[in-house]
Amino acid sequence: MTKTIHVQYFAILREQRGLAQEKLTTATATAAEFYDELRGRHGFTLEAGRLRVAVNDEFVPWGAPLREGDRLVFIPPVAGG
Amino acid sequence: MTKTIHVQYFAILREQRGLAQEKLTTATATAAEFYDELRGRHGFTLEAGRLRVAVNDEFVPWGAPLREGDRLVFIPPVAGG
Amino acid sequence: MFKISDQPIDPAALQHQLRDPRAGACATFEGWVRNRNDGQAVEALDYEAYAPLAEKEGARILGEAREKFSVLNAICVHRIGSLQLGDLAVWVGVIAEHRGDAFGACRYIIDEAKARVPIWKKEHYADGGTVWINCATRGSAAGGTPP
Amino acid sequence: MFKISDQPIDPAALQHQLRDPRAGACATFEGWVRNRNDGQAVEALDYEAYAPLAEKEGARILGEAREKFSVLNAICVHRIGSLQLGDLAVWVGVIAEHRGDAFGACRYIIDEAKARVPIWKKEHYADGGTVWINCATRGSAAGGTPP
Repeated sequence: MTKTIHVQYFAILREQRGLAQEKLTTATATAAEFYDELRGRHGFTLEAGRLRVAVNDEFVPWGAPLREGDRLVFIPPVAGG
Repeated sequence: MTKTIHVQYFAILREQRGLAQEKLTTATATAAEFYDELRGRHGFTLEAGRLRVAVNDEFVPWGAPLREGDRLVFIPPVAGG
Repeated sequence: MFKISDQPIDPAALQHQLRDPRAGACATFEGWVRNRNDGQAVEALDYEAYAPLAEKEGARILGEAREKFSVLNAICVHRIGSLQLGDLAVWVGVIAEHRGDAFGACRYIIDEAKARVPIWKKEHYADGGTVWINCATRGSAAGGTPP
Repeated sequence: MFKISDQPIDPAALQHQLRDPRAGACATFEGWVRNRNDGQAVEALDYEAYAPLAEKEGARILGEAREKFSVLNAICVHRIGSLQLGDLAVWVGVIAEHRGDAFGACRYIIDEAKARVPIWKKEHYADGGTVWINCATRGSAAGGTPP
Protein backbone atom coordinates (compact mmCIF):
# COMPACT_ATOMS: atom_id res chain seq x y z
CA MET A 1 0.00 0.00 0.00
CA THR A 2 1.53 3.29 -1.01
CA LYS A 3 1.40 6.42 1.14
CA THR A 4 2.16 10.05 0.56
CA ILE A 5 5.08 11.32 2.66
CA HIS A 6 6.30 14.89 3.04
CA VAL A 7 10.09 15.08 3.27
CA GLN A 8 12.16 18.07 4.35
CA TYR A 9 15.93 18.26 3.69
CA PHE A 10 18.60 20.15 5.61
CA ALA A 11 22.29 20.90 5.18
CA ILE A 12 24.18 18.43 2.99
CA LEU A 13 21.03 16.46 2.14
CA ARG A 14 19.32 19.64 0.92
CA GLU A 15 22.27 20.44 -1.30
CA GLN A 16 22.56 16.91 -2.65
CA ARG A 17 18.82 16.79 -3.39
CA GLY A 18 18.80 20.33 -4.80
CA LEU A 19 15.60 21.25 -2.98
CA ALA A 20 14.39 21.80 0.58
CA GLN A 21 11.24 19.69 0.58
CA GLU A 22 9.10 17.44 -1.59
CA LYS A 23 6.05 15.20 -1.45
CA LEU A 24 6.62 11.57 -2.44
CA THR A 25 4.69 8.36 -2.62
CA THR A 26 6.32 5.22 -1.38
CA ALA A 27 5.48 1.58 -0.82
CA THR A 28 8.13 1.18 1.91
CA ALA A 29 6.96 0.38 5.44
CA THR A 30 9.55 2.05 7.71
CA ALA A 31 11.68 5.19 7.88
CA ALA A 32 14.79 3.07 7.29
CA GLU A 33 13.45 1.45 4.12
CA PHE A 34 12.23 4.82 2.86
CA TYR A 35 15.65 6.43 3.36
CA ASP A 36 17.36 3.60 1.47
CA GLU A 37 14.92 4.09 -1.38
CA LEU A 38 15.62 7.84 -1.47
CA ARG A 39 19.34 7.31 -1.18
CA GLY A 40 19.27 5.13 -4.30
CA ARG A 41 17.11 7.61 -6.16
CA HIS A 42 18.91 10.86 -5.17
CA GLY A 43 22.47 9.68 -4.60
CA PHE A 44 22.77 10.77 -0.94
CA THR A 45 26.29 10.01 0.24
CA LEU A 46 25.46 9.61 3.96
CA GLU A 47 24.57 6.16 5.22
CA ALA A 48 21.52 5.81 7.46
CA GLY A 49 23.82 4.81 10.33
CA ARG A 50 25.15 8.38 10.46
CA LEU A 51 21.70 9.98 10.45
CA ARG A 52 18.76 10.23 12.82
CA VAL A 53 15.18 10.52 11.66
CA ALA A 54 12.21 12.56 12.87
CA VAL A 55 8.54 12.03 12.07
CA ASN A 56 6.13 14.90 12.64
CA ASP A 57 8.82 16.91 14.48
CA GLU A 58 9.82 14.16 16.95
CA PHE A 59 12.83 11.88 16.89
CA VAL A 60 11.75 8.28 16.18
CA PRO A 61 13.59 4.93 15.83
CA TRP A 62 14.54 3.97 12.29
CA GLY A 63 12.09 1.07 12.47
CA ALA A 64 9.11 3.39 12.99
CA PRO A 65 6.26 2.56 10.58
CA LEU A 66 5.28 5.17 8.00
CA ARG A 67 1.72 6.46 7.90
CA GLU A 68 -0.13 8.37 5.23
CA GLY A 69 0.69 12.08 5.44
CA ASP A 70 3.71 11.77 7.75
CA ARG A 71 6.27 14.58 7.67
CA LEU A 72 9.80 13.12 7.66
CA VAL A 73 13.15 14.73 8.28
CA PHE A 74 16.47 12.90 7.95
CA ILE A 75 18.96 14.47 10.31
CA PRO A 76 22.66 14.58 9.35
CA PRO A 77 25.27 14.72 12.13
CA VAL A 78 24.79 18.05 13.93
CA ALA A 79 27.36 20.73 14.62
CA GLY A 80 25.73 23.42 16.76
CA GLY A 81 27.75 26.33 18.08
CA MET B 1 66.67 47.04 69.01
CA THR B 2 63.34 48.73 68.29
CA LYS B 3 62.08 49.53 64.80
CA THR B 4 59.29 51.63 63.40
CA ILE B 5 56.63 49.62 61.59
CA HIS B 6 53.73 50.92 59.55
CA VAL B 7 50.60 48.74 60.01
CA GLN B 8 47.48 48.81 57.88
CA TYR B 9 44.22 47.18 59.03
CA PHE B 10 41.37 45.76 56.97
CA ALA B 11 37.89 44.40 57.63
CA ILE B 12 37.35 43.02 61.12
CA LEU B 13 40.82 44.09 62.28
CA ARG B 14 40.18 47.67 61.18
CA GLU B 15 36.92 47.72 63.11
CA GLN B 16 38.43 46.15 66.22
CA ARG B 17 41.35 48.59 66.15
CA GLY B 18 39.10 51.54 65.31
CA LEU B 19 41.50 52.91 62.71
CA ALA B 20 42.84 51.94 59.28
CA GLN B 21 46.57 52.43 59.85
CA GLU B 22 49.12 53.45 62.43
CA LYS B 23 52.87 53.74 62.97
CA LEU B 24 54.26 51.72 65.86
CA THR B 25 57.62 50.95 67.41
CA THR B 26 58.32 47.41 68.49
CA ALA B 27 61.17 45.35 69.88
CA THR B 28 59.78 42.10 68.41
CA ALA B 29 61.83 40.31 65.76
CA THR B 30 59.26 38.64 63.53
CA ALA B 31 55.80 39.25 62.07
CA ALA B 32 54.38 36.53 64.33
CA GLU B 33 55.76 38.05 67.51
CA PHE B 34 54.60 41.49 66.42
CA TYR B 35 51.03 40.28 65.80
CA ASP B 36 50.91 38.63 69.24
CA GLU B 37 52.04 41.89 70.78
CA LEU B 38 49.34 43.84 68.92
CA ARG B 39 46.71 41.24 69.72
CA GLY B 40 47.38 41.68 73.42
CA ARG B 41 47.37 45.47 73.14
CA HIS B 42 44.29 45.89 70.89
CA GLY B 43 42.19 42.84 71.78
CA PHE B 44 42.05 41.32 68.29
CA THR B 45 39.86 38.20 68.43
CA LEU B 46 41.48 36.39 65.48
CA GLU B 47 44.39 34.07 66.21
CA ALA B 48 47.45 34.32 63.99
CA GLY B 49 46.71 30.81 62.69
CA ARG B 50 43.66 32.19 60.86
CA LEU B 51 45.55 35.12 59.30
CA ARG B 52 48.20 35.59 56.65
CA VAL B 53 50.69 38.43 56.72
CA ALA B 54 52.16 40.68 54.03
CA VAL B 55 55.27 42.86 54.25
CA ASN B 56 55.68 45.66 51.72
CA ASP B 57 52.73 44.35 49.65
CA GLU B 58 53.96 40.75 49.37
CA PHE B 59 52.82 37.67 51.28
CA VAL B 60 55.59 36.48 53.65
CA PRO B 61 55.93 33.59 56.13
CA TRP B 62 55.02 34.43 59.72
CA GLY B 63 58.67 33.95 60.69
CA ALA B 64 59.84 36.75 58.40
CA PRO B 65 62.15 39.18 60.25
CA LEU B 66 60.96 42.76 60.70
CA ARG B 67 63.08 45.62 59.36
CA GLU B 68 62.98 49.33 60.09
CA GLY B 69 60.26 51.01 58.03
CA ASP B 70 58.44 47.83 56.95
CA ARG B 71 54.79 48.15 55.96
CA LEU B 72 52.80 45.28 57.48
CA VAL B 73 49.30 44.04 56.74
CA PHE B 74 47.61 41.24 58.66
CA ILE B 75 45.17 39.48 56.35
CA PRO B 76 41.97 38.00 57.82
CA PRO B 77 40.30 35.08 56.00
CA VAL B 78 39.16 36.38 52.62
CA ALA B 79 35.70 36.19 51.07
CA GLY B 80 35.92 37.57 47.57
CA GLY B 81 32.94 37.50 45.25
CA MET C 1 13.96 29.24 27.11
CA PHE C 2 15.71 27.72 24.09
CA LYS C 3 15.34 29.69 20.90
CA ILE C 4 16.55 29.60 17.31
CA SER C 5 17.02 33.13 15.99
CA ASP C 6 17.60 34.45 12.48
CA GLN C 7 18.40 37.87 13.98
CA PRO C 8 21.61 38.91 15.82
CA ILE C 9 21.67 37.80 19.46
CA ASP C 10 21.59 40.57 22.09
CA PRO C 11 23.43 39.18 25.16
CA ALA C 12 22.72 42.22 27.36
CA ALA C 13 18.97 41.88 26.83
CA LEU C 14 19.08 38.13 27.49
CA GLN C 15 21.12 38.54 30.64
CA HIS C 16 18.70 41.22 31.82
CA GLN C 17 15.91 38.63 31.58
CA LEU C 18 17.91 36.49 34.01
CA ARG C 19 18.09 39.07 36.79
CA ASP C 20 16.81 37.56 40.06
CA PRO C 21 17.41 38.71 43.65
CA ARG C 22 17.94 35.08 44.73
CA ALA C 23 20.84 34.57 42.31
CA GLY C 24 24.45 34.86 43.48
CA ALA C 25 26.04 33.48 40.32
CA CYS C 26 25.59 33.93 36.59
CA ALA C 27 27.64 31.84 34.16
CA THR C 28 27.48 32.55 30.44
CA PHE C 29 28.94 30.95 27.35
CA GLU C 30 29.28 32.59 23.95
CA GLY C 31 30.26 30.74 20.79
CA TRP C 32 31.97 33.05 18.29
CA VAL C 33 32.82 32.49 14.62
CA ARG C 34 36.59 32.10 14.64
CA ASN C 35 39.04 32.56 11.83
CA ARG C 36 40.44 29.03 11.74
CA ASN C 37 39.15 25.49 12.07
CA ASP C 38 41.34 22.40 11.73
CA GLY C 39 44.07 24.53 10.19
CA GLN C 40 41.80 26.05 7.52
CA ALA C 41 41.34 29.83 7.24
CA VAL C 42 37.60 30.38 7.71
CA GLU C 43 35.95 33.38 6.06
CA ALA C 44 32.28 32.94 6.96
CA LEU C 45 29.73 30.43 8.23
CA ASP C 46 26.18 29.44 7.41
CA TYR C 47 24.04 27.99 10.17
CA GLU C 48 20.90 26.10 9.36
CA ALA C 49 18.41 24.57 11.81
CA TYR C 50 15.43 22.28 11.76
CA ALA C 51 13.77 24.81 14.03
CA PRO C 52 10.67 23.06 15.47
CA LEU C 53 12.65 20.01 16.59
CA ALA C 54 15.68 22.09 17.60
CA GLU C 55 13.56 24.14 19.99
CA LYS C 56 11.91 21.02 21.43
CA GLU C 57 15.25 19.25 21.93
CA GLY C 58 16.75 22.43 23.37
CA ALA C 59 13.89 22.74 25.87
CA ARG C 60 14.51 19.11 26.89
CA ILE C 61 18.19 19.91 27.50
CA LEU C 62 17.30 22.90 29.68
CA GLY C 63 14.95 20.65 31.66
CA GLU C 64 17.72 18.09 32.16
CA ALA C 65 20.07 20.84 33.35
CA ARG C 66 17.48 21.90 35.95
CA GLU C 67 17.25 18.30 37.18
CA LYS C 68 21.02 17.85 37.43
CA PHE C 69 21.90 21.23 38.94
CA SER C 70 20.29 23.65 41.35
CA VAL C 71 19.47 26.31 38.78
CA LEU C 72 17.20 29.35 39.09
CA ASN C 73 16.91 30.06 35.36
CA ALA C 74 18.61 29.26 32.05
CA ILE C 75 18.43 30.64 28.52
CA CYS C 76 20.01 29.45 25.29
CA VAL C 77 19.70 31.18 21.92
CA HIS C 78 21.29 29.86 18.73
CA ARG C 79 21.68 32.04 15.67
CA ILE C 80 21.02 30.77 12.15
CA GLY C 81 21.84 32.32 8.77
CA SER C 82 25.06 33.75 7.35
CA LEU C 83 27.60 34.80 9.96
CA GLN C 84 30.88 36.66 9.67
CA LEU C 85 34.10 36.32 11.68
CA GLY C 86 33.60 37.34 15.28
CA ASP C 87 29.81 37.06 15.12
CA LEU C 88 27.98 35.52 18.06
CA ALA C 89 26.60 32.11 17.05
CA VAL C 90 25.24 30.83 20.36
CA TRP C 91 24.60 32.30 23.81
CA VAL C 92 23.95 30.36 27.02
CA GLY C 93 23.22 32.03 30.36
CA VAL C 94 22.51 30.29 33.66
CA ILE C 95 21.79 31.76 37.09
CA ALA C 96 21.97 29.90 40.39
CA GLU C 97 22.47 30.63 44.06
CA HIS C 98 25.99 29.22 43.88
CA ARG C 99 28.63 29.21 41.16
CA GLY C 100 29.18 25.45 40.97
CA ASP C 101 25.63 24.92 39.74
CA ALA C 102 25.80 27.87 37.34
CA PHE C 103 29.02 26.61 35.73
CA GLY C 104 27.90 22.97 35.67
CA ALA C 105 24.55 23.70 34.05
CA CYS C 106 26.02 26.15 31.52
CA ARG C 107 28.57 23.57 30.41
CA TYR C 108 25.96 20.81 30.27
CA ILE C 109 23.64 22.90 28.10
CA ILE C 110 26.23 23.86 25.49
CA ASP C 111 27.72 20.35 25.35
CA GLU C 112 24.35 18.69 24.86
CA ALA C 113 23.14 21.36 22.43
CA LYS C 114 26.19 20.81 20.22
CA ALA C 115 25.69 17.04 20.29
CA ARG C 116 21.92 16.75 19.96
CA VAL C 117 20.19 19.83 18.60
CA PRO C 118 19.60 19.70 14.82
CA ILE C 119 21.70 22.68 13.76
CA TRP C 120 24.24 22.47 10.97
CA LYS C 121 27.24 24.58 10.16
CA LYS C 122 28.80 25.13 6.74
CA GLU C 123 32.25 26.68 6.72
CA HIS C 124 33.48 28.85 3.87
CA TYR C 125 37.27 28.78 3.53
CA ALA C 126 39.71 31.31 2.20
CA ASP C 127 40.61 28.87 -0.60
CA GLY C 128 37.01 28.90 -1.85
CA GLY C 129 36.01 25.47 -0.52
CA THR C 130 33.08 24.76 1.77
CA VAL C 131 32.35 21.96 4.23
CA TRP C 132 29.29 20.93 6.20
CA ILE C 133 30.97 20.35 9.55
CA ASN C 134 30.60 16.81 10.92
CA CYS C 135 28.70 15.66 7.84
CA ALA C 136 31.90 14.32 6.37
CA THR C 137 35.62 14.64 6.52
CA ARG C 138 36.93 17.50 4.46
CA GLY C 139 37.98 16.43 1.00
CA SER C 140 35.69 13.42 0.77
CA ALA C 141 32.96 13.42 -1.85
CA ALA C 142 30.34 13.88 0.86
CA GLY C 143 31.99 16.83 2.48
CA GLY C 144 30.99 19.74 0.32
CA THR C 145 32.54 21.65 -2.52
CA PRO C 146 36.29 21.24 -3.03
CA PRO C 147 38.11 24.50 -3.79
CA MET D 1 44.11 41.98 33.62
CA PHE D 2 42.97 41.75 37.25
CA LYS D 3 41.55 44.95 38.65
CA ILE D 4 39.95 46.21 41.86
CA SER D 5 37.33 48.85 41.06
CA ASP D 6 35.44 51.27 43.27
CA GLN D 7 33.17 52.08 40.31
CA PRO D 8 30.36 49.91 38.87
CA ILE D 9 31.63 47.16 36.56
CA ASP D 10 30.66 47.42 32.88
CA PRO D 11 30.54 43.85 31.54
CA ALA D 12 29.83 44.88 27.94
CA ALA D 13 32.93 47.09 27.82
CA LEU D 14 35.09 44.36 29.37
CA GLN D 15 33.83 41.71 26.99
CA HIS D 16 34.46 44.06 24.09
CA GLN D 17 38.13 44.18 25.18
CA LEU D 18 38.21 40.39 24.79
CA ARG D 19 37.13 40.32 21.15
CA ASP D 20 39.65 38.31 19.10
CA PRO D 21 39.22 36.67 15.67
CA ARG D 22 41.05 33.56 16.92
CA ALA D 23 38.53 32.96 19.73
CA GLY D 24 35.70 30.47 19.31
CA ALA D 25 34.58 30.46 22.95
CA CYS D 26 33.96 33.07 25.63
CA ALA D 27 33.01 31.99 29.15
CA THR D 28 32.03 34.57 31.73
CA PHE D 29 31.17 34.48 35.40
CA GLU D 30 29.31 37.19 37.30
CA GLY D 31 28.94 37.26 41.08
CA TRP D 32 25.80 39.11 42.15
CA VAL D 33 24.73 40.33 45.59
CA ARG D 34 21.91 37.96 46.53
CA ASN D 35 19.14 38.43 49.03
CA ARG D 36 19.99 35.54 51.33
CA ASN D 37 23.06 33.90 52.79
CA ASP D 38 22.97 30.97 55.18
CA GLY D 39 19.29 31.59 55.79
CA GLN D 40 19.75 35.29 56.68
CA ALA D 41 17.94 38.02 54.72
CA VAL D 42 20.73 40.19 53.29
CA GLU D 43 20.06 43.89 52.65
CA ALA D 44 23.43 45.17 51.44
CA LEU D 45 27.12 44.35 51.31
CA ASP D 46 30.38 46.19 51.82
CA TYR D 47 33.45 44.97 49.98
CA GLU D 48 36.90 46.04 51.07
CA ALA D 49 40.22 45.14 49.44
CA TYR D 50 43.90 45.43 50.17
CA ALA D 51 44.25 46.65 46.62
CA PRO D 52 48.00 46.53 45.82
CA LEU D 53 48.35 42.92 46.99
CA ALA D 54 44.91 41.94 45.62
CA GLU D 55 45.94 43.04 42.13
CA LYS D 56 49.30 41.26 42.38
CA GLU D 57 47.70 38.04 43.61
CA GLY D 58 44.98 38.34 40.98
CA ALA D 59 47.58 38.73 38.22
CA ARG D 60 49.32 35.60 39.53
CA ILE D 61 46.05 33.68 39.33
CA LEU D 62 45.50 34.81 35.72
CA GLY D 63 49.02 33.65 34.91
CA GLU D 64 48.35 30.25 36.46
CA ALA D 65 45.13 29.94 34.44
CA ARG D 66 47.12 30.60 31.25
CA GLU D 67 49.57 27.84 32.20
CA LYS D 68 46.87 25.30 32.99
CA PHE D 69 44.54 26.06 30.07
CA SER D 70 44.93 27.11 26.45
CA VAL D 71 43.61 30.63 26.90
CA LEU D 72 43.78 33.60 24.53
CA ASN D 73 42.88 36.27 27.09
CA ALA D 74 41.33 36.65 30.54
CA ILE D 75 40.01 39.56 32.59
CA CYS D 76 38.78 39.74 36.16
CA VAL D 77 37.41 42.86 37.86
CA HIS D 78 36.26 42.91 41.49
CA ARG D 79 34.13 45.72 42.82
CA ILE D 80 34.69 47.28 46.25
CA GLY D 81 32.53 49.64 48.29
CA SER D 82 28.85 49.51 49.26
CA LEU D 83 26.71 47.28 47.07
CA GLN D 84 22.97 46.72 46.93
CA LEU D 85 20.97 43.58 46.11
CA GLY D 86 21.50 42.48 42.53
CA ASP D 87 24.66 44.54 42.08
CA LEU D 88 27.55 42.99 40.19
CA ALA D 89 30.40 42.24 42.63
CA VAL D 90 32.85 40.39 40.40
CA TRP D 91 33.20 39.73 36.67
CA VAL D 92 35.44 37.12 35.03
CA GLY D 93 35.73 36.69 31.26
CA VAL D 94 37.93 34.21 29.41
CA ILE D 95 38.34 33.61 25.69
CA ALA D 96 39.88 30.53 24.08
CA GLU D 97 39.78 28.66 20.80
CA HIS D 98 37.70 25.92 22.42
CA ARG D 99 35.07 25.94 25.12
CA GLY D 100 36.70 23.42 27.47
CA ASP D 101 39.61 25.78 28.07
CA ALA D 102 37.36 28.82 28.42
CA PHE D 103 35.15 27.14 31.05
CA GLY D 104 38.09 25.57 32.90
CA ALA D 105 40.06 28.79 33.15
CA CYS D 106 37.00 30.88 34.12
CA ARG D 107 36.20 28.47 36.95
CA TYR D 108 39.82 28.34 38.07
CA ILE D 109 40.09 32.12 38.23
CA ILE D 110 36.97 32.70 40.32
CA ASP D 111 37.71 29.78 42.67
CA GLU D 112 41.26 30.95 43.32
CA ALA D 113 40.26 34.60 43.58
CA LYS D 114 37.70 33.78 46.25
CA ALA D 115 40.24 31.71 48.19
CA ARG D 116 43.37 33.85 47.90
CA VAL D 117 42.76 37.48 46.93
CA PRO D 118 42.59 39.82 49.94
CA ILE D 119 39.01 41.05 49.56
CA TRP D 120 36.56 41.06 52.45
CA LYS D 121 32.80 41.10 52.52
CA LYS D 122 30.59 42.46 55.27
CA GLU D 123 26.94 41.49 55.11
CA HIS D 124 24.18 43.71 56.46
CA TYR D 125 21.11 41.74 57.51
CA ALA D 126 17.45 42.66 57.66
CA ASP D 127 17.57 42.19 61.44
CA GLY D 128 20.20 44.92 61.75
CA GLY D 129 23.20 42.67 62.39
CA THR D 130 26.39 42.60 60.34
CA VAL D 131 29.04 39.93 59.76
CA TRP D 132 32.45 39.93 58.15
CA ILE D 133 32.08 36.75 56.07
CA ASN D 134 34.63 34.03 56.88
CA CYS D 135 36.22 36.11 59.63
CA ALA D 136 34.13 34.30 62.20
CA THR D 137 30.94 32.37 62.64
CA ARG D 138 27.90 34.56 63.00
CA GLY D 139 26.98 35.26 66.59
CA SER D 140 30.46 34.79 68.02
CA ALA D 141 32.19 37.74 69.62
CA ALA D 142 34.57 38.00 66.66
CA GLY D 143 31.89 37.97 64.02
CA GLY D 144 30.61 41.49 63.98
CA THR D 145 27.74 43.38 65.52
CA PRO D 146 24.85 41.31 66.85
CA PRO D 147 21.43 42.72 66.02
